[in-house]
Amino acid sequence: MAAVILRGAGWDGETTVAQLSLRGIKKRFRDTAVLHGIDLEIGDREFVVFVGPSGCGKSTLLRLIAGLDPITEGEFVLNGTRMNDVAPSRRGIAMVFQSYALYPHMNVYENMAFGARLMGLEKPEVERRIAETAAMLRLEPLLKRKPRELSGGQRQRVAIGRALVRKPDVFLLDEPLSNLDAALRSEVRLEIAKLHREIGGTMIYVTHDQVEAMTLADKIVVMNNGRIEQVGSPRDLYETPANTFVATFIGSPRMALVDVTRDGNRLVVANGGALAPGALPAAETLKLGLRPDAVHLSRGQGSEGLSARVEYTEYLGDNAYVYVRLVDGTLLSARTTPNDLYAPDEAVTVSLTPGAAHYFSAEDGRRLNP
Amino acid sequence: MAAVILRGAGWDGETTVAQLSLRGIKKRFRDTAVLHGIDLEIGDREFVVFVGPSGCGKSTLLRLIAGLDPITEGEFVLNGTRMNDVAPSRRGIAMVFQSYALYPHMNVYENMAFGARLMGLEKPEVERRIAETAAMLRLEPLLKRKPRELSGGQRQRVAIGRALVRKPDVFLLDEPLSNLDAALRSEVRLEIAKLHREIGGTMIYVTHDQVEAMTLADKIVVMNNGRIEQVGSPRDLYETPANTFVATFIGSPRMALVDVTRDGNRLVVANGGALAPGALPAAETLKLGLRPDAVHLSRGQGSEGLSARVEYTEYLGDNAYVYVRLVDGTLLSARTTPNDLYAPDEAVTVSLTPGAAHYFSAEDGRRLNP
Amino acid sequence: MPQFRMTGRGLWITALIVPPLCFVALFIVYPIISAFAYAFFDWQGLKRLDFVGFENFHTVLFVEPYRSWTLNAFKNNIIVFFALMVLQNGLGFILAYALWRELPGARFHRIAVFLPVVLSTIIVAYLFKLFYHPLFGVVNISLKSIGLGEWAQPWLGQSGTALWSIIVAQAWHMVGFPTLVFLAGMQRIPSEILDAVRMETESEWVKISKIVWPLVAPSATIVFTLLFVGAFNWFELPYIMGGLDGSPFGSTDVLGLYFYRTAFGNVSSGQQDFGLGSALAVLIFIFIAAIAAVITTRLRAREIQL
Amino acid sequence: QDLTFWSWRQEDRAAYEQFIDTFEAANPGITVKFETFEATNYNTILSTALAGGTGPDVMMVRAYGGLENVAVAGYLEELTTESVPALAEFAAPAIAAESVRADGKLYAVPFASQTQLVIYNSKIFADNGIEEPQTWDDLMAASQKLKDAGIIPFANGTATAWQNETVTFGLGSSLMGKDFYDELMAGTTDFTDERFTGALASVNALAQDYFPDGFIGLDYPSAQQLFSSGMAAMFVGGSYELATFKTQNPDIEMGVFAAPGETAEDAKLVGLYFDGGYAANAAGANKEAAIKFLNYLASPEFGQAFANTLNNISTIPGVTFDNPLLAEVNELNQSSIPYLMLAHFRYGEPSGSVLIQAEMQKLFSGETTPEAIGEALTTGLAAWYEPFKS
Amino acid sequence: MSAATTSYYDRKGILGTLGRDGLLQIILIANTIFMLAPIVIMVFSAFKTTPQIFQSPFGIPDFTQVQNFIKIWSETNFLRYLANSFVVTGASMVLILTLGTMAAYAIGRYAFTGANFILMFFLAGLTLPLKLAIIPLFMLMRDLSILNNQLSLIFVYTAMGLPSTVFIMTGFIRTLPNELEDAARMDGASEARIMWSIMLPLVRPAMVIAGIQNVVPIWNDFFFPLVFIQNDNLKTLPQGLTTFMGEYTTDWGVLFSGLTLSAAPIIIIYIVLSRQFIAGMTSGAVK
Ligand SMILES: Nc1ncnc2c1ncn2[C@@H]1O[C@H](COP(=O)(O)OP(=O)(O)OP(=O)(O)O)[C@@H](O)[C@H]1O
Ligand SMILES: Nc1ncnc2c1ncn2[C@@H]1O[C@H](COP(=O)(O)OP(=O)(O)OP(=O)(O)O)[C@@H](O)[C@H]1O
Ligand SMILES: [Mg+2]
Ligand SMILES: [Mg+2]
Repeated sequence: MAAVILRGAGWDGETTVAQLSLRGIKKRFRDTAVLHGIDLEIGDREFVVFVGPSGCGKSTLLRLIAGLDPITEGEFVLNGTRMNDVAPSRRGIAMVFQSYALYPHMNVYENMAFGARLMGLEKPEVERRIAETAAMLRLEPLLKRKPRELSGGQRQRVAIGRALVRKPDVFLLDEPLSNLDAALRSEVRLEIAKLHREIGGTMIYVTHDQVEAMTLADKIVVMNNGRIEQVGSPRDLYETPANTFVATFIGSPRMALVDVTRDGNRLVVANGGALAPGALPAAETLKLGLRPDAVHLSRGQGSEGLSARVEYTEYLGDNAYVYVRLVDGTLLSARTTPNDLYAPDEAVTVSLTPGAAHYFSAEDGRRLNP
Repeated sequence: MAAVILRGAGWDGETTVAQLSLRGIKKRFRDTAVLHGIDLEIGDREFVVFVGPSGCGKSTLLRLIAGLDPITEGEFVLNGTRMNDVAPSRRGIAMVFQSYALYPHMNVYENMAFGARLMGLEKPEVERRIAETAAMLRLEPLLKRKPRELSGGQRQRVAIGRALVRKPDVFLLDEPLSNLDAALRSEVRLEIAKLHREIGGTMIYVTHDQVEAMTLADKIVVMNNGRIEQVGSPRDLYETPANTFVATFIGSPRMALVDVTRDGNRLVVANGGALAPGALPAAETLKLGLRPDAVHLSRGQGSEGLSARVEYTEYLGDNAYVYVRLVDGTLLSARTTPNDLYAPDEAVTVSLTPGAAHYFSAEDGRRLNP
Repeated sequence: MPQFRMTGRGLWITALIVPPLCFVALFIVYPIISAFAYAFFDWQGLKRLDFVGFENFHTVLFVEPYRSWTLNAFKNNIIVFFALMVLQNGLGFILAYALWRELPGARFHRIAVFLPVVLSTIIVAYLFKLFYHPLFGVVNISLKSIGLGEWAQPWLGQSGTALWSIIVAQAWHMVGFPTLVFLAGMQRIPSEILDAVRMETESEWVKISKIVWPLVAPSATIVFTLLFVGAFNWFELPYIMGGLDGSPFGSTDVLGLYFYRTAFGNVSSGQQDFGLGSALAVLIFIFIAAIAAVITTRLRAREIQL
Repeated sequence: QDLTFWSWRQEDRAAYEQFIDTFEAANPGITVKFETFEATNYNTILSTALAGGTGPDVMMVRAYGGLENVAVAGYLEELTTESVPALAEFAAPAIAAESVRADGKLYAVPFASQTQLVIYNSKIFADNGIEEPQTWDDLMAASQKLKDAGIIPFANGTATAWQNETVTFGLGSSLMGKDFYDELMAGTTDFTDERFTGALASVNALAQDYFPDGFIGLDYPSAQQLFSSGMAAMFVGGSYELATFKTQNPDIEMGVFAAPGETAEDAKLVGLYFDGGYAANAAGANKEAAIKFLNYLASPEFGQAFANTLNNISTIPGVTFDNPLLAEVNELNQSSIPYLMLAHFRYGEPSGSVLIQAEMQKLFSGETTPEAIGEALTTGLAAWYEPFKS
Repeated sequence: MSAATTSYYDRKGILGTLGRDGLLQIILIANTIFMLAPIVIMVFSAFKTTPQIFQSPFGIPDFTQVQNFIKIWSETNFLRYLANSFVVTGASMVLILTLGTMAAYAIGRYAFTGANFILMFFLAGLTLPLKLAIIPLFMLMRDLSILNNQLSLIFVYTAMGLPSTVFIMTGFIRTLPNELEDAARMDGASEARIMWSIMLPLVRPAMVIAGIQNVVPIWNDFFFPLVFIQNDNLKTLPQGLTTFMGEYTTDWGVLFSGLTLSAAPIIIIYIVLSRQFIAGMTSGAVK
């Protein structure tokens, strides 16, 4: 007989396992194909973050896992049991919706209590959990309000609270913090991390926030256009992106890609100078990927390196980034200190921090090992 | 005669002025007071960003400016004319709603065309503008879709597009990028900045994203609890926050506040050591504000400085932050390089980067000048 | 919408659907079908004679005087439908819009608008008969008192005014219903959408025609379909105000009256013929059901989820 | 044995309960339950119940075509002089009214005749020095006199369709004349006959001048009210109105006359018809008791009580009328023609009543002519009335 | 007012707004008067004698003149009729709303084959002239042995009310946002629970509408009681009163007090419940 999933048992000390396998999952809405075959293993207690451009299918994938939409093709297996046809409520999964989906006719307390009561929890237990969750999410003064009397961020917190109260085995969060202010966001982020450590449930988290992705994830899944581009730890993705898409997607400001041709052990930019970064891959022409930290600027026209012009500067308090344009039109960003600012249109020379460059195939964008 | 506002004239080369004054604005929803008196001048062509914790009243203030809710008390003056009772559509203001508010029965094209047509624009002109805007926001393939067939980020872009098409004098944006991925977000952010430079309309922008706030704003308004805490340039706010609220709100990871007492020119932390940061304000007890860059860590128990223990480390790709806890329980964050990681529970000594500390009154949190 | 194939869902849907279906099938469809069978027989009074196929249908459609009676009643129903479309649904939409604005006193107006709806048709009919009374009716008395005496009319006695007078009474009685339905529809429009449109125009007309109207499509479907069905099944009010004959001389005759008096006879003038009556009923039913199905499907296509 | 007895005479409930008490006293063991239904829906209810097999034991049924509807389908028990001996004495027209034309079988005990005539307020007539008119011109003159005196001459309104028929034959019978009736019955003339159309023209002329303003929009109860409240002097209607007027205004003093013909010599005719009858359910469980009850309903004793309490002309022979008005009506009945459309032209559709009611409404609103009506009636009836098919 | 010299937003906006709302306000007030006047006249007339009604239809009557009511009260089983009406109407409404909502929910929320067909089936029920079927219906009731039993009325009314209820409710239920259903499903709610706790509270206005649409005809119907009910103790108010008023065809005073009496319970209930009614109407906001 198939394993019985005890909904929400996790928090109460029992050890439950929640191991997810997605096998060749495809999804079509009438004639729009949205997911083109997703294969992914998610281990028990893992914290997986999905990132990817808007519209790439993250929410859709979450909905398939939740069981809200039927899977067009492929299999979703939870703890060895095929779940394609299991009702959402029997999957032991809670979800925080991107659009909150609060019950408009219930106040905040009732919104949170609804699912918990349905799990068969006693009233005092529900009250206890809600009190706990409300405190964590700073919702206490709002418990009696209806959703329409809440600000966007408040609604979002209620949506998170509603899922938290249920303490499920698998937790799906669809951009749960997008409407919170930075301070609250980092607080809630820490709480979620703590929660995950304590509960041990499996978390699947969609976010557009790099900081969230980097700090929370055991494993980041980068999606693009209904396909997975790379799966790996935050460090893997940042340091060894599998292709140009991942490389430019992870990291902010984004990695610049410069088209170069190889000339011995130098890399030549069309009409723009050359660099000598050391060990190089074999290809003749390739794409050089440069993150802000890999770029070193020196004022004026240098003899070695690439000549460039300053476009503008971004001040971020602790850092500042200078954006410079190479002769071939590529925009590079370089980290500088807030007090070392460049004037627009100033001429600069770009050189490289050794060992910080990435190389990609000029044809298909795959990473090339030097 | 009062100046006539030609809606949307800006983009077409005519010079219009849009200067806003908020005078003692208060707002109550039945018995909940939400805004407690907002005074603010916004100059023509200024780019003003509102930040503040969730629920502090940013959206509400935007709605008052737009004319969607009546102002309970106070005056809103646009170009010298009192606007309290002027209909929203006559204020020459466009707004991007936090919840998008797309017309569900119109497709993307119609959503964007609706307002533009109402302005009396010719059809070809409307088409031209939509094509332009759609290209900018990557909406071309979606023009025929209905809102419910779009992802969250796509909807948000349509909402922005709808406002852009109208080319208004004043532009209100309520967290317009919160659902976009980092890459797209920084792109759209740049587009907005460029737009602002080109159109020259006055922009009022609500965001929770520090990067957006810092990079876009001419002026940031920090709100808290229905009041303005500080108004200033990004640099002002970051470098000379007026009080502990602003200090901790701006900057990520947030500034840590350490309660210290003054002992000559040293600052003593209860049972935890002492620091000698140089010039000090006059007060006996005060709060020492430390941003990650102000904290210098050295391994092991040092003789000078504060002793602390490492709590955890956050890896962010280009940076990493180490969180350490002082003896009195305060959590400090320090910037370190991704390759220089500390083990949890390791003992460290905290010293200061000279000149980087902030001082605040222990009583009311106001900034103290050294 | 979720798919049907999930476990247990089928059973649940069956449990929801079957009891109401049974009720309708047993107490409406089954008796009606038995009654429809009458249409294929010849009748002498209450006595059923031979099976005559479609002869009764032929008679009511093509044989005088039935043909002109049928056409006349049908024509009146069409007038009623379009008149009520304007007077009842049109006004209802305007009233709903006005009420929706929550102007001062809206609460009271709301109660007042819906009050006539709870009255019975008999009351309405009697009241308006009294109003239209040629000698003592408030309509004529009022006209005379404002110097428009020559406009005073025997409202219910002339072919030119009788039907319209009854239509007005009907509109008075039921205008609250579309108002209610439209108001409910309007209240479901998310407020942000209204805010969004307020940013773009203050023209009430644009707001109504481009935003409110499309978004109350579900209400419109309900109101239009029910009005259509109601207008072609109209019976009570013309029965009490104009009589079973559609007095004067058929000018207030509608299909409902016509079918009823054909099937059951009219004490003071006519004969009873179940065959012809049923044939009429079948034709009316086919007409209404076909058009209503078309209206509904076409209107439903406009509806969108909020 | 329990009998149920259905009736549409809601207003007569008290009287019937009294009659039933009398019957029950005389026939121990039989109880009768009297149930009344709204008159306009009575047909439907009765048809339904009979068809459903749960009809009453005894019921009021209509006369003429209305009777045939029910009787032909076999729901009614045939009555003979054996089962109800008193029927032998009844006048032939009364018996005919409750028989099926095809086989002449009798199905009900006729209970009342009604007379269409002119009822007038004798006090108003006296106050204005008006006598019962002898000629049509007298009638017009008297009306003019009343009108000049600020009194509405005739209370009638024609918004209620069947009132048109009443008005037409209540006023026009004498103008049409007995000869016309006989020839019509013989099939030698039809409704295009000038005697008929001429009568319609006269009735119309009178109505236009002497009926209330806007009478075409005046409904039946309002018209009754106008008369009983004394605002109008005359009312063209059935003898059944007398009782109603008395209830509405117990103080009213009334007289009746037959509307006159052109000249004083013309016979003054009223329109006469039989209202309905009492029938027994052929499928009834207590048929024996039902027949017993019918026998009672056919008895002179009942007829007398009926006439006395209900102020109606009982059809039972030998009944005398205490009420002078009734006696007068009874007198007038001696010179009558049948109420034409009901008695002869309600056996098919379109019925004469349907046609005349609608056509008269048209005439009163000036949308047709008497000649056209004659044409319309004749061709309309030709649909089922053999003599006109040619 | 010269628009040319008035600045763009000086006054025009205010005036414009006031003018518009003013117009709407006038429409509302006129409408309210027009709506209430006949009802007031009816109530007034109930306290008048017939001649008084004819002579001064608008006159304020002497409210101590209650003989019309006394007549009805003493000569009919008024309270019994009232109670019967309540039983029949109440039971029918409960059945209609329960069954109607069930069917509408199934049709409106689940995409299953035949959903549209079933909706059309109900729609057809809406268009059927049930009066024609009176004889078969009568026989059906006889065979079910519920003639002369209030069940016969309750069943017919329920069947009559279902089509319009299903029709109205389907329209509303269909347009509820899916995401709420999704959220509830994730919360572990069963289909029944989703329907009961999440969706139905959001279609309360539709229920109110369907309720109003049906309660009035049922409360006022006298055709079916006439045919199905002969026992005086089981008669409903309209039937009891029309039978009674048949005896007073021309006594407008009594007629009006009869009408007033039969309308009064439902009007009073309506006014008492109007707060809930309006609350029900406004509870429909889905976001
Ligand atoms: N019901 C639908 N019908 C057709 N296309 C749809 C439907 N729902 C979603 N899509 C499309 O599927 C794609 C994936 O949508 P999804 O919501 O999964 O994106 P996402 O990755 O969550 O984006 P975001 O980050 O903007 O929320 C989008 O291109 C969207 O337009
Ligand atoms: N209609 C209302 N009735 C009562 N309180 C309301 C209403 N609308 C908003 N509020 C309250 O007013 C406060 C300010 O809301 P507002 O939407 O302006 O916040 P915000 O600053 O935009 O927050 P966020 O960043 O979360 O969107 C909140 O505490 C909110 O709960
Ligand atoms: Mg999404
Ligand atoms: Mg907000």
